[in-house]
Amino acid sequence: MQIPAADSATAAAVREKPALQRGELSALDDATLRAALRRMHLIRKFEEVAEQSYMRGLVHGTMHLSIGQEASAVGSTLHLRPDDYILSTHRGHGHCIAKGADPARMLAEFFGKETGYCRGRGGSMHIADLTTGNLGANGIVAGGLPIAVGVGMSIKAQKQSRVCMVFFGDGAANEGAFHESLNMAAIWKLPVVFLCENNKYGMSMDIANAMAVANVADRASAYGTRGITVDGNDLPAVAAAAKIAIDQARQGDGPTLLECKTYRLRGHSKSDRNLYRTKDEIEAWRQRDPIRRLQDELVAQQRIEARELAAIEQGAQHEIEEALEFAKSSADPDPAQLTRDVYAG
Amino acid sequence: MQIPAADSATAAAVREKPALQRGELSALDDATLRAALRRMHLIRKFEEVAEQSYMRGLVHGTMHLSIGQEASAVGSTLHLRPDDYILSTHRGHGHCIAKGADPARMLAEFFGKETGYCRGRGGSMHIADLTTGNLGANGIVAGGLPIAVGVGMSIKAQKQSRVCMVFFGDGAANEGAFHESLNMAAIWKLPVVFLCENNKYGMSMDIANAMAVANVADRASAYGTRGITVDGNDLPAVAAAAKIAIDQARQGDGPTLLECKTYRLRGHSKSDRNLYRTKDEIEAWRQRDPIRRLQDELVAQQRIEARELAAIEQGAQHEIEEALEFAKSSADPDPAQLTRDVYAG
Amino acid sequence: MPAEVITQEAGVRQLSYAEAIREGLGQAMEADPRVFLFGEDVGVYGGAFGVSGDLLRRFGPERVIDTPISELGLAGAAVGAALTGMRPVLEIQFSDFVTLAMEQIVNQAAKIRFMFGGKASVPMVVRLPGGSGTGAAAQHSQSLEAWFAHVPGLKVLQPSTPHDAKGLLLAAIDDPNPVLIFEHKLLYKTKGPVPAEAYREPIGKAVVRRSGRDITIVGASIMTLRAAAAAEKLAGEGIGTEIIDLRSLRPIDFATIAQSVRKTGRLLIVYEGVKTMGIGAEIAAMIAESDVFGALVAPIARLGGADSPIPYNPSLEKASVPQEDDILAAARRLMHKRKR
Amino acid sequence: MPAEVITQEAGVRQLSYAEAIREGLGQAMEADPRVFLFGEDVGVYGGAFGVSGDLLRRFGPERVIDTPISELGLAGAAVGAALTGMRPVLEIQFSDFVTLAMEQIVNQAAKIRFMFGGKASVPMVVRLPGGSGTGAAAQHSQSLEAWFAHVPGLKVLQPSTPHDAKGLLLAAIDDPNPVLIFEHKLLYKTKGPVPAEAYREPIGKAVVRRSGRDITIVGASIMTLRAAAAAEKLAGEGIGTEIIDLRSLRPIDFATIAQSVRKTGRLLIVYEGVKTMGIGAEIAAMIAESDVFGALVAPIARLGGADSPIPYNPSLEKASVPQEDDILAAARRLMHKRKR
Ligand SMILES: Cc1ncc(C[n+]2csc(CCOP(=O)(O)OP(=O)(O)O)c2C)c(N)n1
Ligand SMILES: Cc1ncc(C[n+]2csc(CCOP(=O)(O)OP(=O)(O)O)c2C)c(N)n1
Ligand SMILES: [Mg+2]
Ligand SMILES: [Mg+2]
Repeated sequence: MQIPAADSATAAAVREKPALQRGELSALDDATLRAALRRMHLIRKFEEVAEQSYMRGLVHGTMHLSIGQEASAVGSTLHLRPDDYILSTHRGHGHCIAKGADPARMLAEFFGKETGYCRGRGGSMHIADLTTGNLGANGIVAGGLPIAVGVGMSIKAQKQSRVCMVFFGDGAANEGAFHESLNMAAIWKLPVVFLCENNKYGMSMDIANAMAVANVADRASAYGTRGITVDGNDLPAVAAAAKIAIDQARQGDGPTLLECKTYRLRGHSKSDRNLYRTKDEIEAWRQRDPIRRLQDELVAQQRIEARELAAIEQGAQHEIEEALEFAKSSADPDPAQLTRDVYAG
Repeated sequence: MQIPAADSATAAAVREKPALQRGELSALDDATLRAALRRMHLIRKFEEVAEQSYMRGLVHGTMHLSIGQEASAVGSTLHLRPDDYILSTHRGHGHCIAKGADPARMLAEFFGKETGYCRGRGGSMHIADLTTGNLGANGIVAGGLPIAVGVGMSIKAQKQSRVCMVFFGDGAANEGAFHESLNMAAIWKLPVVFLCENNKYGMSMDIANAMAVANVADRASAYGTRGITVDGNDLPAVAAAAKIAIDQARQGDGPTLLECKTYRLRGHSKSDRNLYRTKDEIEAWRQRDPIRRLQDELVAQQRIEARELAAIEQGAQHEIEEALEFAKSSADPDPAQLTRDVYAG
Repeated sequence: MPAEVITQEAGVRQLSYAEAIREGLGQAMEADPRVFLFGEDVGVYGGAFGVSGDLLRRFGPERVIDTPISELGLAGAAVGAALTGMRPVLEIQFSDFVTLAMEQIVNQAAKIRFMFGGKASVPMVVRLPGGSGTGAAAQHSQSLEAWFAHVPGLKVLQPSTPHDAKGLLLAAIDDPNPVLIFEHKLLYKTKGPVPAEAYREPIGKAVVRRSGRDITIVGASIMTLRAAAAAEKLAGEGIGTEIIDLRSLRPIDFATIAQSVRKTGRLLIVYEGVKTMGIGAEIAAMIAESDVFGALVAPIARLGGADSPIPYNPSLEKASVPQEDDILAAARRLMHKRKR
Repeated sequence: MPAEVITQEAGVRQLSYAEAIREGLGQAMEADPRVFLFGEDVGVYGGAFGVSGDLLRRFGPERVIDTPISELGLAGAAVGAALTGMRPVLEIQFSDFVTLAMEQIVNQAAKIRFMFGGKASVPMVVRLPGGSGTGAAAQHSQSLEAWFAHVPGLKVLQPSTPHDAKGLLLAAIDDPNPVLIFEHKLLYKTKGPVPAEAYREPIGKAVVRRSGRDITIVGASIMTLRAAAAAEKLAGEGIGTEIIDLRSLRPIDFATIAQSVRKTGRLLIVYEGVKTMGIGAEIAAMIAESDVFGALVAPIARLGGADSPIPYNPSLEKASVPQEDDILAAARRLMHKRKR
């Protein structure tokens, strides 16, 4: 993934269609956009397969799908470098794939297999892929935020030029952990991006009832740091906002609270009966599906041809099908090794 | 304690010296001012006696003195009603006396006696006096804030017209409990006044290093509620600001984050060597001693005569001396009753 | 209580564990305006495990209160409400999240009465769905009840049947002290007879679920069900098992345990929490330091959770906490042991 | 290390417990740039109990970091730093405040390695001043170490001497796992011989502080000092006391305890935490379920904290945790007991 400013293809694109294209889109070159689109499809298809597997009783436990939130996961991480860190949430498949994890090993984890990222110990809510800088999903709402502070301290102490992006939801913004973490990151100017995916609900509580401010990012002022709110279903917009936050973090300008307003099209988890929202609301957001939106814009702006779109989607479909085969055919862990990895050393 | 607006004596005072007196002062009638001054003296002398007793080895443990912060304790509670609640802190002697507790029973508690407010079980950090609505000091920084939320819910559920004022320090404003409590009080419009005594330091950390905003009250905006910062060493100003907050809480307009900027003239506790601040700074704040300031203003404004001041101070002195006798001469608790009050019922 | 959830079996009204709790909550709220339920998603969602169900509809949003995700704040809110005349019932969505609320529960709720010299009380109830077996992995499957049994000022309950789930809840709401109720997620759908009226089960009293001469198995919550299944098989082998359902971990009913062990001479303690420092440690220690010590004909046996977090994979997960077969095997082993 | 704090006694260098910890911290920071100390008031104030002292001056504000009052955040920060190559040492000002940090310690630090399938480690150290005896009352005097002994993934230490305070700290900093060290506030000023070099004491190994034939007393931290004083008096009565200093509560060195009890046949466990569910419960249970059971000539005895919060009044406070006289009395009682 390249940083567009330093990229001549982007410059060319900007030259070609200056009148039509908004800056957020023209800032991204074709290769980057194709890769982003592919990742959004990968996430969507990964979760659809996960959902089906769950429905068919092939996996147990629970899962939290981010279908409808793909632009926020992919857009926010688009300008991260491979060695930058992320910390993710219970709704973390998207972040994980966006940061470069292999969907096959993720699905294997979902199936509880020894080939999974956590050797079947963690499951959907705890996937981590240290090789791509993914320090793990988290089952505890706001659990990743204090950890991000430590990662930021670590980056600073080691004089690295890395950045840590920590994801969390609107509901998480009412946890004490949010407050303590934002404050420490701000006073120490840590290289952390606090990425709030505001999908309007906690599990069932409307953010309008859970906090008395309109935007989560409004809270940045309480820490003397930057807050940005962006349309989280608009990939180029998310990428542009994230780029600012990432660059500032990397330059030593401290944290940003970046809020992506988005929506989860599925229920909170398997047990959700959607009692807290209307069908109309869900439908309205379905119309703003981030994948379709990006595709439509790319075609309208002649950045990509319609038949290429199909190829990208099929490529993703194929990868996920293979991933499913891998997951299914992998071996279960050995119960005799239950306590093997409790302690290191 | 009367609410000045409804008081004709005040109105008379306002008429008499309109050009000289600022509104915050003229809003307080003479009786109220005398009572407030007496309480400030009581607090000061209580703590001086506590300190001496400690130095002489008459009491063990630790203590946190609020010498220099008396205006904030007395001013903020001046317009509370007897049945309003307060929740206090480790530095809570002032709040306790201001809300009407008997210094003799407080000192007895400090001496660990059976006649103390907590029968010697709690000590300086846990004095509570339920008869005056004092729900207790707290040894945990920010420990009272979540409790205040529940008190607010309780007042609302019981359709009472009470208010709960919860005290905390600048350091406490970085605890997660602060965030969760402010948020809940705001969304539910609870009758709570969050009274921050910003004395510039936690135990040793300068607020300038501990948070990146200039005022604790700046954080109110993160909860969509009111924030007020006031000179905490100026009793009439504190009382006026608190009156607004109390009235709004009582009227169902929800919480206010009211910050009193003040200073503790003593160290954090007995072990403090004042390494984190300068003698000059302490001296500069000594010049702003809230008791002397109020006295000077009252004399200058001819609201009180100088010799009356001496009488008020002597009265307080006398009361504390008697309190000390009471505390010293009271009996110790019986160790055989150690576990008696662990459970109710 | 919607009609469809009430089924009839052998003439006794059967309710699920979740329904029994809901019925108890409803009756408490009907009888006492001071009682209210609050917590994350207890309202419109009906609770993460469906326990509160239709209570919001019945009692309205002032008594069934959806809250932000703020566990520490919520626990503190319960303390404040309890201190000033209310009877709050707080649901912590998964017991694992109580790790965020320890300060208010342990430093405030448990200690306030004592610290204030007996002049206040904190009558609050915290409901905590706990336990493993749902594939929810390490941060959503813990059994942390033993921690609270270490804290003077608290009471700690672990009901195993719908009957006790309701009766202990109502007793907890009446109790003037902070009471924590650890409910087991796998039990929510189990059914059993539940009287329709509002009844109380005594806090601090164990019950003998099955009588037997040869071996005493002490457990609580779901472990008593697994022990009962194992006991059936042991009976087929001619072994008489006495099963004691603790119900309360603090206070603990030592007399009932002692009486049984005096009779059988053999004690197996089964619990889902991590074996080390789990509740079985305390029970074993109480026996080992008492007169009953001399009545033992074999060493005490404990069967507890593995020394690991709860894993996600289903077979690993099963292997990490005592199952019926493990209890059976442990009981058999114990029958073959003698004091040396 | 400033010269004035080093005193010479009988030719051996004596340091206080606090000085020994400070020396260990300094040596670890000198040897390894990954090590840093952080916490509330550890910098310019020198630590609430003076443990960090001059470390800020020596290592600067990037390695001795004063923090806001945010215990949960701090524990999480330790996790994040440890996960990404650092070796954080966090001071929780009073161990009581760990109640605010349980989530990060228990759900994150302890479980991350396991949840990630063994692919990460969290080498962090948390120092927690604990215990009663300073008149600081119920929220500043607790002994909560037993909770953490219940948590797989953690290690839990309780040094009793300056020597061990330093040696165990250095071992903890080397250890690739999260290690909690409960330091006792009353011990900070106690002195003892401490080698000048950077040495390690093994984690998980108890030591026999005194040999004796008649009775085994197991303790940790300050209780081993009180037990030692009691043992002197018992010796005068012709009773030979063997004192085992646990040093580590997780893992626990059962072999050393077992060996001693096999010899003496009598076991008294002394600990400051609340008796119920305190560490003595686990030790008693381990013995009661092992072969050693048969070697006991009397019931096991536990002497732990009272079933109450720690009170403020000095005589109540003393009465609430085991003192030398209580140990003496318990040992004498045990010597007169026989298995029935
Ligand atoms: C500390 C904690 N409290 C509660 C939960 C249960 N829970 C899981 S997800 C969730 C809602 C989270 O809302 P939000 O942060 O907005 O994330 P979203 O699910 O919308 O992505 C809740 C209450 C939890 N996992 N951790
Ligand atoms: C949760 C918690 N953390 C730390 C402490 C130790 N401590 C007691 S007072 C104090 C400073 C508090 O600062 P502030 O809130 O500003 O109150 P002040 O002492 O200045 O009145 C600290 C760190 C505590 N008692 N509780
Ligand atoms: Mg959300
Ligand atoms: Mg302060």
